[in-house]
Amino acid sequence: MAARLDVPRIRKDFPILARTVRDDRPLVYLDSAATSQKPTAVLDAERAFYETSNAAVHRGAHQLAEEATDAYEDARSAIAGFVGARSEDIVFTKNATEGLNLAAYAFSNGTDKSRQGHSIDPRFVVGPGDSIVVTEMEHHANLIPWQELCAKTGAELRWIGVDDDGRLRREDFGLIDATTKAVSVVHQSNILGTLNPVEEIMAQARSVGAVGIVDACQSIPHMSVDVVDLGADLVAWSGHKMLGPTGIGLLWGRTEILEAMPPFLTGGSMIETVFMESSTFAPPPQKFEAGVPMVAQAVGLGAAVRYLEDVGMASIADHEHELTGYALAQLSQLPGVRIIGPTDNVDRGSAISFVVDGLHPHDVGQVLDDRGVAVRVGHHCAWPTCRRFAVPATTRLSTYLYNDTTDIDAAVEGIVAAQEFFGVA
Amino acid sequence: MAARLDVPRIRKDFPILARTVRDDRPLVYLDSAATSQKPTAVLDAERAFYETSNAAVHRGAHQLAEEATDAYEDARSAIAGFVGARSEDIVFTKNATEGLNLAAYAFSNGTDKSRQGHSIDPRFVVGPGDSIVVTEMEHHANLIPWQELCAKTGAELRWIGVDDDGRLRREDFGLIDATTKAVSVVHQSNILGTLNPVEEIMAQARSVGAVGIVDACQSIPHMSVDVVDLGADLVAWSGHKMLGPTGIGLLWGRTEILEAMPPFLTGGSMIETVFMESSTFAPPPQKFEAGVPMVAQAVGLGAAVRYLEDVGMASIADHEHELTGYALAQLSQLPGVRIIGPTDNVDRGSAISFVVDGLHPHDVGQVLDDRGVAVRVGHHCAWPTCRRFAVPATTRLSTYLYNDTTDIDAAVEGIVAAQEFFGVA
Amino acid sequence: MSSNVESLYQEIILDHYKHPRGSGALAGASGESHQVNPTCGDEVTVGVDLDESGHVHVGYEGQGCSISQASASVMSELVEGATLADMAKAERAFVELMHSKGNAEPDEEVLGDGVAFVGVAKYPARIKCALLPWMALQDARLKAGIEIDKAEG
Amino acid sequence: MSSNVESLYQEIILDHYKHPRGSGALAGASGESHQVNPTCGDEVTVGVDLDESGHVHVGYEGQGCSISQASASVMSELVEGATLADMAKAERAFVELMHSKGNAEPDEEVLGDGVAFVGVAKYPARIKCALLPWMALQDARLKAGIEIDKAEG
Ligand SMILES: Cc1ncc(COP(=O)(O)O)c(C=O)c1O
Ligand SMILES: Cc1ncc(COP(=O)(O)O)c(C=O)c1O
Repeated sequence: MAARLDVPRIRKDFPILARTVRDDRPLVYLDSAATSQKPTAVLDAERAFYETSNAAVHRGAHQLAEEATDAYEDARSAIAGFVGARSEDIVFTKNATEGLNLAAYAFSNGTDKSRQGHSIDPRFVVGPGDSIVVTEMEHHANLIPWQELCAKTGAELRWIGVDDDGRLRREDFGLIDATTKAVSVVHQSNILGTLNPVEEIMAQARSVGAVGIVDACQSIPHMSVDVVDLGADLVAWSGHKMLGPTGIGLLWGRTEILEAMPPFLTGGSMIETVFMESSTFAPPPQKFEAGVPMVAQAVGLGAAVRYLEDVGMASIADHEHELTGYALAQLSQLPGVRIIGPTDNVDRGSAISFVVDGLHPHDVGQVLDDRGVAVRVGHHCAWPTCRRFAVPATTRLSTYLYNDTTDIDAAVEGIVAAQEFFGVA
Repeated sequence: MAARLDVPRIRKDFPILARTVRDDRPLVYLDSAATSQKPTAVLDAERAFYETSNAAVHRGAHQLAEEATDAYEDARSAIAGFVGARSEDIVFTKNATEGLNLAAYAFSNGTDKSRQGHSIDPRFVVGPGDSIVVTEMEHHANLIPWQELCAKTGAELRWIGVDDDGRLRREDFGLIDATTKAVSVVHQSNILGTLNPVEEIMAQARSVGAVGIVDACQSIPHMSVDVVDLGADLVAWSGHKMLGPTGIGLLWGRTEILEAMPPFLTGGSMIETVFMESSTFAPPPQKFEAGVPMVAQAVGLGAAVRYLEDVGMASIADHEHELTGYALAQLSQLPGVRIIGPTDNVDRGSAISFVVDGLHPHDVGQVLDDRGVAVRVGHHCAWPTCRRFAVPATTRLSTYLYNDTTDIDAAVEGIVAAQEFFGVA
Repeated sequence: MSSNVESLYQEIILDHYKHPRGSGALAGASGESHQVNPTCGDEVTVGVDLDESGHVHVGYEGQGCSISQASASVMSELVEGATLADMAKAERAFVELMHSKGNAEPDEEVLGDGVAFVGVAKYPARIKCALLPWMALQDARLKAGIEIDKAEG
Repeated sequence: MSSNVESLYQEIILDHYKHPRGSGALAGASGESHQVNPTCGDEVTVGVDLDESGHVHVGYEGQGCSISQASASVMSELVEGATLADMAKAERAFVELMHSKGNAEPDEEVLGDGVAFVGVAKYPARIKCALLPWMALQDARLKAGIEIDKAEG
């Protein structure tokens, strides 16, 4: 058992948590699955960068440019270390969505170029008769890019279904077959909280020669993840959900895959030589980082990773596991409340979705907001998952290292108050 | 004549300009064409956002989410106002490179989808026999995306040449003809400093029914630009070159074009309805802003735009015009120094490239750096332009509102010192 | 409950939510529109028709939060059987009310129970909910070729 | 000029830059490699060959800054006519020197005039310049099937 978190001390590092909302209610922030709050260490690191070393990276020969490049690359190393990767295999993106699109565009670009006679790794050439496999619990960011790929190439989109408990239907794993070119699966669902057996799915992808992709947006911020161990070819996640600034995300790739993939965004800094007629490209990760990058944001994210490491990912995971158990127990006791997603505290993260009989999630969220409790309501960018459970939307609580049981209590009291107010108690 | 700038007062707003480099030399920053420095007002705005209102935008129903959404959309309005546009026509990107790629991908995505039988605006369908026109002075960001489009579709890439004075060859404007689907041109060259007659070129694009695109990275930060008046369909530029944070850029589009274009990055926040099989998309600008956006960076850029407006763009343009005249005069007097680009101070911006007989630009830059003068050396992401002038690279000075003639003097002294040191004086 | 949330959920709104007036599809509608709020998935379908005597008829079906459902009910009450001119007035007044940031003094003559929505205008995320049925009405009547401007001339 | 820049541009480096040793393409090279520094456009082509007696021969052509050109000249001086083992030693020592951040005490026995590059290692942007010809050599000898590891065994 890792060391227990000192939540009151941690909260002091997050200035926003001291503010009040609505009629002077203390803020209870239970929306970290959407985006996390930022500790002072992250804000200080960004500011210090701008005030001392700001310059374009990888381009200038002056001292500021050297310092900026070092700061940027040091951040890359820190992040690589955090997920057990080599620096060279970490690509900075603007968010996780860009990383997942980068993956999907490798196939459409590869297909287009191959059609025009360019030599392309056949793994990235798709067409009618080929299939792409996702799940029914994907965030839109890991669904629509693949729908678009299929719309552009004639490949077929397949998905692994979700059972009533919010778990993937293992009997659907067989959808991954010889026709499959890509398998892209969420590690931990942002709506159901389910932690999926991605190692198993990635092994199956490998066995049929498909490229395996994991959306780790909701896992990497909350538990210790070794990206290499997942057995995937590519792993995408966001910086802003792990205490980092907005405007930065990450894509990890196996060296060999990053080398084989065609580039995505093209322009400055990703080239080797350029003629008017044609160009050649730098090795990864530069190949995928066109233009002036998110330098200050990378520096901020580097500080975030150091902060998380200081607190300890094992401690954070234990803390959130306990909180999740507490929240599940409290919510189960409320009459009229139904959890959408796993109700047992096994292989699940801290995002808990629920519906209240007779109440629309928007109205639940509104009453909570009025009491200072910030939760998210809606389809959580996983609309098909809502349809699967025949609910138009859900209310979702999600925690992080700065939450404790008093936050859960505040939410539970708010739900009861909403039931009373709307007369459905 | 607009009010003169009070440069010493302005410099106080930029903390980094007070630092020293190398052996305690005061920093002389002449690399703003790569990226600009940031005033305290911008850093404060970003920090205040994180400390009080940070939340995911356009999604939550709680107070922080409302505040964050307001801050994000207020920034969009401020930026729109700055360039004479409607808010709805401004898309946030991570940098200018993303905006230019977004434009180029509209054509490859459109072509792919149309091939699969989807209904696509014919302006975005290209193939063999069609042409794309750029110039020989493009930044790689406005060249390689179009090379890639041609490689994917079989269209032909054409370019307007550059004459010995660093001006576009007007006789090449005729390359824009009935086969042309897109014309993408830099407003002001980042390597030569040339200000191009984009209105004329865009009019020609319009006359043949081609989509007209302008790369305004080097113009919008330095002069008052009304994007609508350029007569283009799309205009891309960066935030980090106009006092804003890293990690943010802009794309303006005519309403009708943004509506007609297929989406680029897909995922959360850019949708209307989503089913497993297929999705429909939100109207612009949301259609082009998938995922959690660069919220704090947008807020910072909003503050940058307000800062620039307070100083006054006309005053900034006048100031830089004067400085450019001074620098051109000083450099012309140096024996062995040859300016690459227009030597007359007409229709040109403040970026000045030059080569020194017998000295490699890297060595010039090194000696300048040693004296605290930060300039850029290399091909400035415009390698074909270097080839056009038969130079492997150049040294480039570029100014902004915080520079004055003493900065130019420091650079000139450095060049002379380099000539002496290497014995080529 | 704070006064804020009570001003949002006025009794009239809750009453319309629990006892929706005039709900159900309109048989033989000459224009129909389905609108969704992409943020939360609220949906409403509005059908509209103009009879020979120049009166408007509406029907609606949908699912969503109290605000969007109550708004549909109020809309139906205001528009069903109204003249074109009265519908136009109500539509304009409601849209204006929603953009008032909560500082308007709505006219009960024109908006009837719609005046109760004044508190909604303080909550940006809920304005969309309240406007959803009205957007559907607007779209449906355009499809039916019913133009307001002519009606008022 | 500050002592920094003087330690970067030591006399020996400037001398090699102005009077390059052994420049020119190698006729009949069994491996050749063209390398560019994408940041600044410096270019160098190195050709390599191994004669029957086990000695290495190199030629080079290129354009670029003083550091990359002087480095090519020094490389040629060290490698031309050397045994495989000596070339391997020089290559390793030079690469190591460049990663030393300027704190190494290079061995003149192995590196000859190459020791003058110690100051370059303090300037990240120039390390690439100094390594460019060595990268080309490495690539060229791999293409020629000349492997260092065997040489040393
Ligand atoms: C599971 C999952 N995937 C993808 C995303 C998209 O991440 P981003 O907004 O950083 O692009 C999110 C969060 O919004 C998420 O929770
Ligand atoms: C003319 C021009 N175009 C495009 C770019 C690329 O901009 P960004 O780095 O913001 O993508 C730059 C600057 O690097 C530029 O100067």
